[in-house]
Amino acid sequence: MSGRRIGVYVCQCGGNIGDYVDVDKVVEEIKGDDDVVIARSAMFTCSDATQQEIVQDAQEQGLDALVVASCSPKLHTVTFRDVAKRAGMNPFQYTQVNVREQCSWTHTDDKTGATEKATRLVRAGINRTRLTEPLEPIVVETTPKSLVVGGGIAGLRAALGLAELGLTVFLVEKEARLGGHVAGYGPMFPNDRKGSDLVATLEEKVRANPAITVFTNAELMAKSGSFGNNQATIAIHDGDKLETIQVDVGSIVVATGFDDYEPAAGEFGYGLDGVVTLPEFKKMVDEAPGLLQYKGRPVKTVAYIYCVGSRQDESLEGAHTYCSRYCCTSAVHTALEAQKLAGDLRQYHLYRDMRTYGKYELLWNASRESGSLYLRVPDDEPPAVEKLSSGGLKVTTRDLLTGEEEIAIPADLVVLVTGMVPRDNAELVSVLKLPVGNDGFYNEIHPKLRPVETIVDGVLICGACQAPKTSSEAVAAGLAAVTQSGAMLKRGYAELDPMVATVYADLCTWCGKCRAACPYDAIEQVELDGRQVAQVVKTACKGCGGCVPVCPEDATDLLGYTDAQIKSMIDGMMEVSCS
Amino acid sequence: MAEDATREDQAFHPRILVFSTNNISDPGIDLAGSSHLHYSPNVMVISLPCTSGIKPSWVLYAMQRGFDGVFIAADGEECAYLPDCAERTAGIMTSAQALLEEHGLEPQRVRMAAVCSVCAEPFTNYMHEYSKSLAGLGPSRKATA
Amino acid sequence: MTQATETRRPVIRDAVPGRRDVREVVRDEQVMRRRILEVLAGGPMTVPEIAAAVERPTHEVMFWVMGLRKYGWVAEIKEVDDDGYYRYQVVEREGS
Amino acid sequence: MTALVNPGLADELARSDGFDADACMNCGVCSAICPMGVDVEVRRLFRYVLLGMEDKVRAETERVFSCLLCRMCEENCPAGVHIAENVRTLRHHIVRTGFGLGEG
Amino acid sequence: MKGTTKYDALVVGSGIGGMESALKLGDMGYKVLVVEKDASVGGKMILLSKVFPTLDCASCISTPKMAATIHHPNIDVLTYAEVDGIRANGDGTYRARITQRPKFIDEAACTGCRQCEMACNVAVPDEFNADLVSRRAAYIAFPQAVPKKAVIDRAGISPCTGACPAGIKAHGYVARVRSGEYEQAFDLVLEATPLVGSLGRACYAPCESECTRGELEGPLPIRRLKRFIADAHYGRGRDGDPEAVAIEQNGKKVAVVGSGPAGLTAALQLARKGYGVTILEAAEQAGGMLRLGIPAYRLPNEVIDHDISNVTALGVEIRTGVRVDDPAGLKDDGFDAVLVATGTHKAVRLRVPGEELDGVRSALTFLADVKLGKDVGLSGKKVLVVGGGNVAIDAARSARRLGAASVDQVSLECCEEMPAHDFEVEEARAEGITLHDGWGIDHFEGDGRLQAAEIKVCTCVFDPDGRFHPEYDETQRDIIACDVVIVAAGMRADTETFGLETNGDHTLVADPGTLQTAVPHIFAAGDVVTGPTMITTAVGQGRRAAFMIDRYLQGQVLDPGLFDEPLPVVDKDTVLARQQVYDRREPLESNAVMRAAPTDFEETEGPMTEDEAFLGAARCLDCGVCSECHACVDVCPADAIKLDDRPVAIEAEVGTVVLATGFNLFPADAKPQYGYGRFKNVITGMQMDRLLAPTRPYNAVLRPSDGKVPDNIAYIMCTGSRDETVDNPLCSKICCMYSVKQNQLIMGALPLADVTVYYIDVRSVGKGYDEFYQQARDMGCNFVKGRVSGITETEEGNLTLRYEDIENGGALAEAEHDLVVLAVGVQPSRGVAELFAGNGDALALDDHYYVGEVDEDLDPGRTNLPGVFVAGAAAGAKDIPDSILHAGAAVAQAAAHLERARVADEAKAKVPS
Repeated sequence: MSGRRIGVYVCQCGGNIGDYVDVDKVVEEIKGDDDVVIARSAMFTCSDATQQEIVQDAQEQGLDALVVASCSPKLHTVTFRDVAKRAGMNPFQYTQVNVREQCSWTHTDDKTGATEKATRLVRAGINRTRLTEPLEPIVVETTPKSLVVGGGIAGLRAALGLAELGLTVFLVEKEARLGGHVAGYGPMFPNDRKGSDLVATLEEKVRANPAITVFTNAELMAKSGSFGNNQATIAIHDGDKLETIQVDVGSIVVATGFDDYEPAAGEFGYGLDGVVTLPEFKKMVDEAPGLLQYKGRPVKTVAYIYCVGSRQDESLEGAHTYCSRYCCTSAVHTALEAQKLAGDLRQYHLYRDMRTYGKYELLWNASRESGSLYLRVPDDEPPAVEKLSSGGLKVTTRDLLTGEEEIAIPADLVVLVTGMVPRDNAELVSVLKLPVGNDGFYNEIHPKLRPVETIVDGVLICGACQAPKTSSEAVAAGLAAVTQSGAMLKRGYAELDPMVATVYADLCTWCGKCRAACPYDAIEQVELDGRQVAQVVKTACKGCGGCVPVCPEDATDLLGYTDAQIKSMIDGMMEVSCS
Repeated sequence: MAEDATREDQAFHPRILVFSTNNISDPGIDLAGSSHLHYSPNVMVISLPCTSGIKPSWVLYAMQRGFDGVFIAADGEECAYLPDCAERTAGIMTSAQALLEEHGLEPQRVRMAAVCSVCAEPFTNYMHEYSKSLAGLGPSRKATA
Repeated sequence: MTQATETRRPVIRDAVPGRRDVREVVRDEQVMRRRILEVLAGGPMTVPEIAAAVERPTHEVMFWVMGLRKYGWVAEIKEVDDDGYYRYQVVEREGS
Repeated sequence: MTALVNPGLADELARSDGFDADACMNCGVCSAICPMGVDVEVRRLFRYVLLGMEDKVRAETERVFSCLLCRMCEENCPAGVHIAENVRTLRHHIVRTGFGLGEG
Repeated sequence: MKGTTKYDALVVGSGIGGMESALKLGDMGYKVLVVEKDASVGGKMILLSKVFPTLDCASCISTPKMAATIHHPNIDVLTYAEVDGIRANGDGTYRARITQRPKFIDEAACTGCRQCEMACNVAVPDEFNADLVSRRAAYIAFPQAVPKKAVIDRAGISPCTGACPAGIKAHGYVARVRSGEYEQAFDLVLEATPLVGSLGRACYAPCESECTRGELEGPLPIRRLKRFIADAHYGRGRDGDPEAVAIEQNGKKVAVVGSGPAGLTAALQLARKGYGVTILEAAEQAGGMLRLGIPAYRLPNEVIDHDISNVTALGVEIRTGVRVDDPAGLKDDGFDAVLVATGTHKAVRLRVPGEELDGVRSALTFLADVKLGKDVGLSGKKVLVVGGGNVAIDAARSARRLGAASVDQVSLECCEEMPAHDFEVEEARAEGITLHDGWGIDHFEGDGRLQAAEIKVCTCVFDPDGRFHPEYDETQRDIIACDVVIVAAGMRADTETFGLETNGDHTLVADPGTLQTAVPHIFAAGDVVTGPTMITTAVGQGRRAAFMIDRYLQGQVLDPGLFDEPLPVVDKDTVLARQQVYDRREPLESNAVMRAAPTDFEETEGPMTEDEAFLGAARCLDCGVCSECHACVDVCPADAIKLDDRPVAIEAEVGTVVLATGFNLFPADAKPQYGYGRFKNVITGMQMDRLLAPTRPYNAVLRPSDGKVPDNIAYIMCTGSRDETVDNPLCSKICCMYSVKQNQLIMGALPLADVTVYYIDVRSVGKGYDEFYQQARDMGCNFVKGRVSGITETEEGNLTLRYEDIENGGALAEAEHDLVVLAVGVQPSRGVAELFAGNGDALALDDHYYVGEVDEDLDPGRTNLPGVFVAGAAAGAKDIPDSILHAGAAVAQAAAHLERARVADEAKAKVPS
C-alpha cells in the first residue's frame, strides 16, 4: 500500500467495449487492488455526466490519482487530464488505459481473452499510476531577443521580421557590407526587380529600426544556454582591433547563404578566354552599356552550358550530386535580360532537364520566343568547348532533340551555368554544433515537421545555407525562422512538457554516456557534494528517453516512464489470475 | 465447448509484450483495432515516447515475469526526436539479445520492426508470425525455472 | 413549345455501354451485395469470376467487391493467383 | 558529321513567310498525333529549320508535301505553335527557292 | 459557439499550410480560429501514401500536427464549416461570416466507433479515396480523421419524403428495401403510421409524383414498395409489435373519436408514448374511410385488419358501434384529452328533382354496405353513377362487380378535368363502364321507382373564381334508362351535435398548427378539419395531433414549429446534375389485371416479387444523400445521431486573415485524349497515391478494371500542366516528384512490374530531390522523353500509348501498358476571391487565378489587402516543405500586423482625449 487513493473507471463505450469485454468482471477483479478506492464501470466515460461523477467521486473520496480504461489515449488524454484537474488532482497522475482499439476491437472473436487482457491492462495502468508523481509544466521565461547570423537578403528580412514581432534583434555580418549575393544583382526573376534595390530597401529599414543592432565585420564566436535563453559571444573586427561582446538571445537564426560553384580549370573550357560563369555573365549583362560586350568586343552569340557543378556524377570525388534549383531559371532569365540589350543576340542553351518549375515556366516560354534555342545534351556526354584559331569559341554537343545529330555552335561567349555550393563555415559549425548533411548544407531536424529548426535548441536555419534556393524562397524561409522564433519567444515564456529525463545523483558516477547520447545538450556535468554527476537541463530535454538505456548505473529515468513504472506495468500485466 | 476450452488451455499461446511509440507506432496499432483486425489477446502494449528509451533490462524482466517475447514497434525514419533512432533501437535490441542469452533465453525472444501510424495490417501480420515463431520456441520460463 | 420542354431536361441521356457514372455504379453496391455474397457462398473467387457469375462488367464488380471489402463483408485471400488476381471470400461480419 | 548551327535559315523563313516555331518545347505530341503516322515529324522538321540544317530540310521535302494540313497537331500543341502555317510556309519556301525540285 | 467571437487570427483551410499557420500563431499566444470545409483537418497531405524524398509516411507526419492543431489551447477549429464572407472593418481588422454546416451528430457523444457507417444504407463515391471505392452517407472521413467523429452527408430532404403529407420517410424505406432490410423498412413506416398495408395499396403516392427519377424514365414504384414490405411483414405472420406492449404507461388517458387514418395514427403515436388510448368508432367495424369507402379490389379487409392490429398490439382499445355526440363530455369518463377524427361521412345531396325516388342512393352508404358484406341487390340492374371523383369511380366499379347489367357514369367535368385520377378513369373504362363526361343531371324520372335520368350538357363547371358553379346547355339533352342511381356528389363532416365551433362546410375549427379546438383538451384532426382529402394528409394530421396532445398533457407549450421541422427539400436539378450520364432503367410496369367484366372483389393489383422490389428500389437516386432510414439511429450506442441538427451562423471579429485554401487537382477528363473516365485503367496520380497508401482502398495496387495486379505501368507527366490546350502554361512543380516517389513505392510493392515515365523534363528541384530521382532510375524505372499524344484501349483493358521517342532518334512509337497513371497537375482553388466580395478593394489574384502576392520578393505571402495573407499552395503550386516555409512567411507578417495594431491601440489609449 502506497497510501495513494486511486479512482478507476472502466468504460463500456456503449457496446464497443462492453460487447466484447465483460467490463463488470474487470471492475470486480481490480476492485480489491491496493490503493484502488473506487472502481466503477460507465456506459460512456467521456460523457459529461460521467465526467461530473468522477469529479464528485474525487471530492467525496479524496482521490489523488485517476485511471480511465476506455479508448485510445490519442482521443481522450486531454479530456481526462482536464477532468483530473477539475477534480483537484494533478493531471499527470492520470493514466489512460486503451481497452478499445487495443483490446475489445481486436479481440471481438474472444470475449474471455479480451476480458482477461483488459484486466491485465487496467492493472498495469493502476500500477503505473501508483508510481506517478505530481508534475507541473516546466515554465521557462524566454529572452525576447534574437541573433541573426548573416546579413544577406534572408538574414536582413529575418531581422526586420523579428523586430516587427517586437523582439530585439542583433544582426551579425561577416563582411563589411550587408546584402550578400543579392546586393550585387541587377534585375532578378521573376519580377525583374534589382537585387541591389531589394537589399537597399531592406537595409534602410533595418538600419532605421531601433530594435535592430547591426554588427558588420563580425562573427559569432561562442554560444551557450538552453531553451529560450542563450548567450552568444560576438567578435567585431575594427581594422586590427577585435572587440567581443556578449548578448542574451532567445533564438539564433542562421542565414549564412551559399557560395557560387567555381569550376575547375578546364572544366567545360573554364579558363579559356570567353568562358565565364553565370554570375560573371549576369554581372556583364547587368552592367552592359547598351550593347553586350566582352572585353570590348561585341557579343553576338552566347552558348550556355547548364548543370555546371550540379547533378554531377556521384562517382566523381567530392561530386555535387544535387540539383541547384535556381540556375535553370536564373540562366533563362539572364538570357531574357541579355536579349533586351541592343544588338541581335543569338543564344544557345545546352541543358539536361529544363527546371523552370512552377510559374517560372513562363520565363522559359518567353525566352524561347525571344531568340534562345535550347539543345538537350546527353547526361553522359558533356558538351565540348574549344577555342578556335579565329579567336572565337566552339561548343560541340549531340542534341537529343534532333536525333543523333552532332551540332557545333560557334560562340563569342560560353556561359557556364554554375550552381550553388555550401559555404565553408567550419567555425560556425563548431560553435553552434550545427549538423551538416552529405551535400554540405546545414540540416534541419525534419524537412516537413520542423523545416527551420535544427537539432540545437533555439538555433534555426534559413535560406540557401540549408539548400539551394531562389531569393524569394530564401526570404520566405527567413520569415519562417522569424515565425519559429516568435512561437518560442513571443509570449515571454514557454510551457514545456514536464515528462523529461531525471538523474538520480546518488547513483550517478559521471561517465558521460548520457551526455554523449543526448543530441539536445540536455545533460550537463555538475558538482554535487564534491562528486561529479550528471544533471538534466529540464528546459533542453525533449523527453525522448534516449539517455535512459545508456546509463550503466541505472541512474537515469524518464518521468512518466520510469524504470519502476514500466516494471510495475509488466507486473500488472502478469499478476492476474483470471478465474 | 468445455472440451474445446480444455484443449485451448493446453495449447501454448505465447505472451508478447509490445513496446510502441506514442506518436507513430501506437496509432498504427490503434488502427489495427479500429479496422477490427484480430491478433492474440496475449499481445499487450506499453507505449513510450521513443523506442530509443527502452532499457534492455525491461526485456529480460518481461521474460522473467512470464512474457514469452518482446516486440519493439519502432518508428524508423519518422521519429521526431532522434535522427539516429533506428540505429539506437537496433543497438538496444542487440544488448537485450545478449542479456537474454546470458540468462539462457533465446535471442529470438526480442524482435523489432518499423511500424508506422497506419501500419495496421503489417502489425497484425507481425503478431501472427511472431506468435507462431514463439510457439515454436516454447514458454520462456522453462529456462529460468 | 416542345423544344423548350426538351431543353429543360438536358441531363437525361442514355448511357454509353460500360460508361455508367461512378455514382450510379456505387449506388448499386447495396443491391449487388446480396448477389455477390450468394455467389461467393460457393467459395472464393476473383473479380472476373464474380463478374461472370453475376453477369455484370468487371470494373463495376470491382467497385462493389471493394466496397464490400471496406465494410467488412468480404476479404481477399493473401496470395495472388498465376494470372495476377486476388480471390475474395465471405467473412463473418461483426455486429451482423 | 557535325552540323554547324546557322540561324540564317530560320531568319529568312521568318522574314519572308512568317515561319515561327520558337515556342516549341519539344514534347513530340505533334509527331505522335499525326494521322499520317510516321511520315511527318514536324517537330524535327522545324528543329532542322531552327538549327539551320538546310540539307536536312531538303531531304524532308517529300514529307513536307505529304502533310494533310489537318491541324490535328496544331490543336494538340501544348505550346500553341501554328504548325500548319509553318508547314505551309515551308512548302512555299521550297517551291520558291526550288528546294528539292528537279531532284525527284 | 454562437454570436460574434473575437479572435486574433482567422485561418481558412486546415491543410498543411493552414495547420502550420494556426499552430505557430497559437504558439505565439494569439487566439486563432481555423475554418475547415471538410469533416477532418489535414487537407490533402494526410491522404498521401508517403512523402518525397525521405519516403516518410504522410500519416505519421500529419497526424501529430492534426492532433496538435485541434488540442491547442489557443486554437478553435471548426470542421465541416464554410466561410461565407469576410468584410474589412477599415482599420485592418476583419469580420468573418461563417456557417457551421450541420454534422447531424452530437460530437460530444460520438465515440468514433463507425457503427453508423457500417449500418448506413446509402453508398456514394468516397472522395477521400479519390472515388476508387464507396463510402456511406454516414461516415468518418478517413481512419486518421481528426476529430475522429462521424458526420452524416445530407443534401436536404429527398423530394419523395418531402412530398409525403404523412411524414413517412419514403426515401428511407426505399433504401432499406434496396439493402434487403424489409422488416426495418416496415418499422420505419410504422414510425409514422400503422397503415403500412393500406397506404401500400390505396395511397395516391404524391411521393412518386415528386420522385426525381420521374424526370428521367419514370418514378420509382414507391407505393408498391410499401405494399411489398407490408406483404412481407404480414405474410410472416408478425402482426403488431410484440415488444411495444411493454411500453411504460404514464397513467393518462386519451379518447380518439373515429378510427380512420387520422384516429388510428394518432392512437398509435399516443400509445407509444405511454397513454391509455381508447378509440370510439360509430361504425360496426374500425377503419373509417379505409374500411367503409375503399372497395376491396383496391384494399382488402384483411389488410386493414393487419394495419389496425399494429395499433391494438400497443394496448389501444377500439370500441365500435359507439357514436360520440358530445366529445367534451368524455372528460367525465376519465379521458384527459380527446381527439375528434370523425372524418366526412355525410353525403352531399345532388339537389335535383327526383332525388327522393326509390333507387337513388348515396355512394357512401353503398360502398360501406358492399364493404361490410351486405346485399345491395344490383344483380341485373341498370346502374347510373353520378359524379366524377374517385368515390364515383369506386362506386361504378363496385357496381360492375356486383353483376349490374350496365354501369353508366355521368360526370360534369369532361374526362381530362375529372377529379378522379387518370389511371382510375382508364381502369373503369377497361372494366366496361360507360362514361358520359361533360354531362349533368337534369332530373330523375320514375313513378315511385326510378326509371331513367335526363341529362344535359355541362358547359362550365366552375365560375371564374374557381367556385363550383355549373352552367348547362339546356338544349342538348339525353335520357339514360336506369334502375339504380348512385350519387357521389361529395361528402362532408357530420359535426352538428359536437357543440364545437364549425366552419361553413361543417368542418371543425381548430388551430391549423396545433389542431387544438377552442376547448383546450379537445383536438381535431383529419378530414373533419380539412374536409375530404387524401389518406396521407389525414395520417399527417393524426401525427401532428398526437404530438400536440402529448405536449398539452405534459404541460408544454404548443409550438407548431416544433413538429417535424424538416430540412429544405433538395433541388431536383441539383440532384440530376450530379451525374453526367444516366443508364436507362425502365420503370416497373403496373401488374394490375384489368378484366372487361369483373365479377369479384379480388385485388386488381398483384404483389411485387422480391426481385421487382430490388430492381424498383435500385433505381433510387438517393437525392438527399442520407435517406433518413434511421439505421444509424438504431445502432448508435451513444445515441449521438442528431438528425434535427441545423446550420449555425457564426460571426468572428479577427485581427488578421491567413488564406490557406490549398489547390485543386487538374480534372483529368479535361484531357480527353488520355481517356480518363472512359478507360478504366487510366487513373490519376492521386488515385495511385491512394492505392499505395497504407489505408488503401484495394489493399494492393490493382487495376480498377478487373482487379488484376498490374505488371506494366506508365506515367504520363505534365497532364494538365505546361499545356496551352487546357489553358495552363504553368508547371505544377509537384507532379514529377510525386511520380518518382510512386515509382519507387511501386517497385517496392510490385518487384516484377515495369514502370515507364513519359516526361518532358524531370523537375526534381529541392533538397535531396535529384538524388531521389536518380535512385528511381537506378532501381530500374524507365524514363522516356516524349509527351504522350493519345491513348487507346485494347479489348483486355490494356492501354496503347502513342508518343515520339525523342531521345532515341525521334521515332514514333507505341507502347502497351496495363495501367496508366496521369500525373495531374494543380489548379488554383476556387472561390477565394469571392470571400471578399462586397469590400471596397477586391482580393487580387494573379494572372493564373492564384491568390496574388504583391511583393513576392520581400514579403512572400502578403496579399493586396492589409492584414490578409496567403499561405502555401493557395498562392501557387508548392510541395510540402515549400508550403510550410511559405506558411511561416505568412505568419511572420500576420503576427507583425497584429503587433502593429496592438502598438497603435496602446498608443491611442495613452493619448489623453
